[in-house]
Amino acid sequence: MDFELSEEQRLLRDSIDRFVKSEYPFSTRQEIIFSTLGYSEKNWKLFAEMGWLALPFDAQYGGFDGSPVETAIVMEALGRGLVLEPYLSTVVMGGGLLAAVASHDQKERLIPQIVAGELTLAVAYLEPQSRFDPADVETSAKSTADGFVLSGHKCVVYQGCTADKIIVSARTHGADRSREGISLFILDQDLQGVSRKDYKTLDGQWASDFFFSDVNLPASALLGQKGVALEAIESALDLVISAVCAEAVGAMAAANDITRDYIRVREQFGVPIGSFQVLQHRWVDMYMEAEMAKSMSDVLAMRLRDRDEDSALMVAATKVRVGKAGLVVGQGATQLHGGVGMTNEYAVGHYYKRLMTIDILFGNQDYHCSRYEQLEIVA
Amino acid sequence: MDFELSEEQRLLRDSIDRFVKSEYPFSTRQEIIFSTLGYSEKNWKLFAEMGWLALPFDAQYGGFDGSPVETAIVMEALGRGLVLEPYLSTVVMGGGLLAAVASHDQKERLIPQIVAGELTLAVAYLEPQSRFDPADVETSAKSTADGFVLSGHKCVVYQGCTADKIIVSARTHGADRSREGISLFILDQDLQGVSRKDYKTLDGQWASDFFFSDVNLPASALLGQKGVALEAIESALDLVISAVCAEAVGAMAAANDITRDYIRVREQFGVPIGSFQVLQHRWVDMYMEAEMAKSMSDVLAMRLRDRDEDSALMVAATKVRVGKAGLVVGQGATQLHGGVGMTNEYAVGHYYKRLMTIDILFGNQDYHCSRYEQLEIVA
Amino acid sequence: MNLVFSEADLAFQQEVRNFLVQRLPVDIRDRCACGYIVGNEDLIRWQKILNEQGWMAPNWPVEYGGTGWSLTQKYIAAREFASACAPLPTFGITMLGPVLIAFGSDAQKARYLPRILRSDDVWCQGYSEPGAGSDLARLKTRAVRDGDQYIVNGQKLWTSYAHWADMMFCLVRTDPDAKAQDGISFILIDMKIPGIEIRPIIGLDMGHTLNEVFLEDVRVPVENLVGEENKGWTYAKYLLQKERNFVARVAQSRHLVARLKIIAAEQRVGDGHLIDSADFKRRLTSLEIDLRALEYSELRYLSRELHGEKIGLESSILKIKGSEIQQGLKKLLVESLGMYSAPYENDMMPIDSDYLSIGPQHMQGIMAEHLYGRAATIFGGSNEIQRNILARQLLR
Amino acid sequence: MNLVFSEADLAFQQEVRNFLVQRLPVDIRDRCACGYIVGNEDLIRWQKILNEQGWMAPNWPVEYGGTGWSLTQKYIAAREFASACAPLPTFGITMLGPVLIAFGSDAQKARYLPRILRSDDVWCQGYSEPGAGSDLARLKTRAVRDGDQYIVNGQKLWTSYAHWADMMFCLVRTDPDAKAQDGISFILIDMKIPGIEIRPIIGLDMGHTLNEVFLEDVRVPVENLVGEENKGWTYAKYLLQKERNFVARVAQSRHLVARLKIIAAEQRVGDGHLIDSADFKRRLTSLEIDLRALEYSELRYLSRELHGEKIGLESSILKIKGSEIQQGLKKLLVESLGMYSAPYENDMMPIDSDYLSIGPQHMQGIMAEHLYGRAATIFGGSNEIQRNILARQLLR
Repeated sequence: MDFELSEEQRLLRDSIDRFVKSEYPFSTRQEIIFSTLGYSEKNWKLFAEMGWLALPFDAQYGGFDGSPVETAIVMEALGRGLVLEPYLSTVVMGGGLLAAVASHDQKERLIPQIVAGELTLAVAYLEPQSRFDPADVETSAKSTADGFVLSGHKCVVYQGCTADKIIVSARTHGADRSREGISLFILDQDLQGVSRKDYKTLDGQWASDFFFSDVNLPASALLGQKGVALEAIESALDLVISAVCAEAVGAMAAANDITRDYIRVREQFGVPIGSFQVLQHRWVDMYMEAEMAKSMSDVLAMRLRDRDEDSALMVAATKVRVGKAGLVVGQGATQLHGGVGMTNEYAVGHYYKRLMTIDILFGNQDYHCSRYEQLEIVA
Repeated sequence: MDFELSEEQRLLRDSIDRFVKSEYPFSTRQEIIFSTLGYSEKNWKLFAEMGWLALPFDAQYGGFDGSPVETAIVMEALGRGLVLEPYLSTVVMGGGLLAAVASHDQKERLIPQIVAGELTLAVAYLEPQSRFDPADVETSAKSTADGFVLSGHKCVVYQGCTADKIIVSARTHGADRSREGISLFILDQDLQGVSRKDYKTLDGQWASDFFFSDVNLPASALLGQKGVALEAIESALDLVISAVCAEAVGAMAAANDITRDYIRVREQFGVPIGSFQVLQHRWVDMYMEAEMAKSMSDVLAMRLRDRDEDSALMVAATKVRVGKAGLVVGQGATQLHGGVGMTNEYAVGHYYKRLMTIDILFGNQDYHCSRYEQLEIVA
Repeated sequence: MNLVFSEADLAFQQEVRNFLVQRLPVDIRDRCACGYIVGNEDLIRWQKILNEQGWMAPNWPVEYGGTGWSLTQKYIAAREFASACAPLPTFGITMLGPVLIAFGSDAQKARYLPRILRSDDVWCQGYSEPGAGSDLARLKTRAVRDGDQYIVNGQKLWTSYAHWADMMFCLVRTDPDAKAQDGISFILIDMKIPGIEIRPIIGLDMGHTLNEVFLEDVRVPVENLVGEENKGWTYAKYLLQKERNFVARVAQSRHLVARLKIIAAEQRVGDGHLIDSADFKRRLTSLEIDLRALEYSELRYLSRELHGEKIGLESSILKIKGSEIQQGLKKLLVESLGMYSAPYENDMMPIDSDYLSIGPQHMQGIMAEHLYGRAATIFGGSNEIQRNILARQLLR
Repeated sequence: MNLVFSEADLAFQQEVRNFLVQRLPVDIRDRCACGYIVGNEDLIRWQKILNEQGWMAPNWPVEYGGTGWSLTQKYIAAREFASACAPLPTFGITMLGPVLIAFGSDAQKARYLPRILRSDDVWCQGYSEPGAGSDLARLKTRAVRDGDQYIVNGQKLWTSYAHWADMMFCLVRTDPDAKAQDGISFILIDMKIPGIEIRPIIGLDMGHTLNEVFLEDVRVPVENLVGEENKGWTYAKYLLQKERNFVARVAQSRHLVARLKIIAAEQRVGDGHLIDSADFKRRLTSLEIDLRALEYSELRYLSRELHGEKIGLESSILKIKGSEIQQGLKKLLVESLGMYSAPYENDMMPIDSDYLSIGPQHMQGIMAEHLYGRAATIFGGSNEIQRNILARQLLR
């Protein structure tokens, strides 16, 4: 039983910490957020050079055979700097889906491109009516002589407008919300019949709604086997949840540090506001929440790596606990900053907005509490 | 629109306040609690002399035609002293049921006895399986040639062992939990087939479980009409809930006062503990909760008096809000007292125990939240 | 004890309702209903309608253009205005007017009050400074007498709507040697005078309501001093009192509850809808019940005022409980949208003009209001400060 | 990073489990499982079994009768003991032993340690006084040197189990002129000496665990001084550190969760059972998830200790979160009983001996435990004090 990092893991964490420290001061981040892509291509190339994009993939496709533990280490470190580069959508989620369902040939073609920093991905798996349920797929892909015809509406696809390729879930057979008959397709942005509405999100990233109107797809667009993708989507989501929870843990640590530093120096009534007991206790509560979140996130990564039978419950429990902690920390951090916390010009509010977003992404507390309860009944 | 008391109402409140102040210091209350009856017969006689026992009843039966507002005034003042005399069970609940269902003859016989302080009552309306639902009646009363045969088990009947007569709900027809077929009977303790298990309750009062084993009742034991008592029980419960919420409001005010006085003088680390901001804010939160409870309780009493169409929702809402406030105040008061709050020798803990009990009696927060939700759908 | 309003008051209520139905412009109402900020021109359009009706300044005495309403009528009117999603009255009406009426010179009253009523001047409030937020006694902006002028130098912070304002009422330090609260004066500054620079502060909600105001050698005529020099603190405290009226925001919260129920009935969850989720419904029920307690407390305190009692602590209680309920409701609103709470309208980004058509229609403004609403526990005296006030008075 | 215990540790865990299944008396287990306090004689019966096994004092060094277990083994053993509902170790083991071992004379160690192991002496702790609760530096009990004796006068408060105790380890003031923490000594008092009077304090739960202890001219031989005179504060702090071990109470909370599920499945509500109530279940789920976070935090901190880090703050965090979770669970337990949470067993009342057979069997002890558990946020350093400690260290 050991929660400490290995020497290799520590080096990995330190290298990202160094990157965040030198390349991601808040002012730089503000510039990146207002750039066209919303992230820095230069940074993305650096990620590739550092090998971070290769981490979770099989060695045979150019990866480093990293486990969810290594992904969590990366994401926690990125979370401290609120890093905007699309690691989550491309490497963890897109890459996770490819690893789970794509054929050997597809992997051999696509994964090395990700590793080289030449391919970014976005995953379109939710629809306006589906809320957070990946099985609630009404987008349809009908078989034709030489492929499929795709029609439907996918919503709030993070990085939808910046990604080179989109992975889309669609129903090839089965009734709405049936667990059978869901397939995954990979497609380019410029196909006939694909339209898109782009917008910024709460946390300052790009996302899109996609409208597919009788889009002709070649047979090769199908990832892996037809109609059996749901389990792969779910296990990719498990990895994504672990990653995004680790990111939240990093963001909470940073928000707590920023807040601690602020209340130590900010004066009201002639004394630092950090000398008021009520504010001290509120900060202590934020700190304790971050501690609880960190423990959950660490254990989840290990459980997923070990394919422990408790993993499914642990995914739901962690998303709930980390989501709750994130809101306590984010709200507390802005509140303790007073007026400054309510402005866009100061870092702390951005941590709050990202933590609030993470609480929603991939299922909010209500959704995962329900999942936990259902899984417990089954268990 | 006016929340202030009339001159008459103020005199009523002041007279009870004076009684509490002179007759109910904590040490006296401790003696009363350990007496056989668990309340003082001398006090009960005084209640009768003061006319308090006559308040809610019709003038034609010797009452003063008081409304739920006057009952609330009495109960709030009694609540401040945690008064143990069975006003709630005899006057409000027992009396309320008589007023609602009994025949003119029965009222003429029984109510003057209550008014004179010669008759105490207890109401047995719940059963082990019924939780808080007064329609969930399995106790049966089968018609015979000259009356009824009563069988069943009634639980947690406050004042069950001290009351002169018991009012019992029983099913004369209809299926379990049907709203039809529930009747009320009034009976003496010493009938053949009645057995009882007595115990003290959390808040230091006496309660009993009753076991009826083929008890022969005369026809005259039936209160009012057969099979139609549920609505009367429910409207009596509305009055009881208003009364007990007012009692809680009084108890909260006293608990907050006691706590304020304690934290002003109790010293730790060389200063009064009331100078610590966290304790100050906690007390302020208790105070605000008591304010919210007071507003709800006042409005409920007026709504019931005016038979406003919002009454039903208001009963449920008030029980929930007052219950919650009572726990915040009770827990806070004991916590702010530190070790002293955890002993039986100090008043504050007894306020907590009564407030905790009130949160449970006649339906806890969960039960009344559900009721509120159902009533809202209907409305 | 009696919960019913008099026939006359009920008739008044109907009159207010009728006016609002007939005269409140639908576009303005809809912006308010979404929680969006109403633009300056729209606000003035509405105020001119109000002024025509003679209802611009219910809180002013009749001789200065007030309505002469009773306390109860003021309560009823405020409730109806809020229920109808009318814009809130602005600083000139709520804050400056009462101070001028109480402490201003005849000339000041004659000049400024009618201009406020006619919406000729939009006013902003120059109180907070860097280092003097909740603690106004520490403000540093200096006003030095130079003949018949003050020369003002300093910086104001969190100045709402300074970018729309014609005038600012402002606290400045006129005696630097006086202790904390002393030595502060209350002056009126024309925002068009040279030396004033306004820099926008973009909020967490990406909206622009707040500003920094820099004052460099700004020359203000001495006739713009309100009351006596160095007595500004007294007037400001008087104002802070006024600011706390109608802090419970019951009608606004009722509106949020109604909105929540519509959304929750539409949002699909599995086979059913969000409103069928027992957990969601329970959290909503709990807030609805809290809201009842708040509303009845407001009424109870109004009854105290009607009986001639002074209201002080009660405002702090209503503010704390009211803002906590609003935040709870806004949190539920955000939650109700599911993934569609992530897209965020943002007037600083190069986005499609029809951007807001993404997602269900009812999502409009929710996240903005949630973010803006986080400030409800901070501005106007943070809830921590309010609790300090209560503790000081109740535990002393 | 690795969550799995070694083969050796798992084998050890099995050994502990086997021992508990075979040797923990069922009647004692059942009392603990209900949350009732275990009587002194039962406690001694169990301790003799433990001592026979050599497991009486896992926290002592081997040379004094400790088990020689590794940190991980201690953690595993504590978890298994708690899961099996074994009584907690008493003051002699947890608190006095470590102090004697660290600071006691050879004679004291030789005399008292074996007697503790054999349960010859039951110890109580004489720290708190009226006016010196969380703030021990203000204690007033005086010990005046008179030849080879101290004459002790004063009063101790909240003295748990003084009525069962043979001996008390006690903080007394030996130098009245010294400042606050200085001038305090740590002495051992035989409870049978004349001049000691014990008065019971009946708790909110109507139970008797606490006492007042009055000391009047109590003569204590100087050889009962531990360590140096006036250095008692140092030893007490050392003890307070030890007291915080295993404060998370994860296994006990797990037990409460299991109990709750059984009760909620039995309690009828309308057509179904309490466990079908979405709201009830959601509150339980939320606590279960909190409990996971607590358990993994305990493991994570254990891992830190295994890597040689000192643990301090972590104990405060575990205590705060652990006690809050316990209180949440106990509140749900009370709620689950419905009306049957009102009847309350009470050993001071003239009640039927079979009184407890009222209501469902599973209600036993729940309210008592709830009431007793309210103290969890007070004793051993209130949660407010714990937060102060955290703030002092983390925000300095």
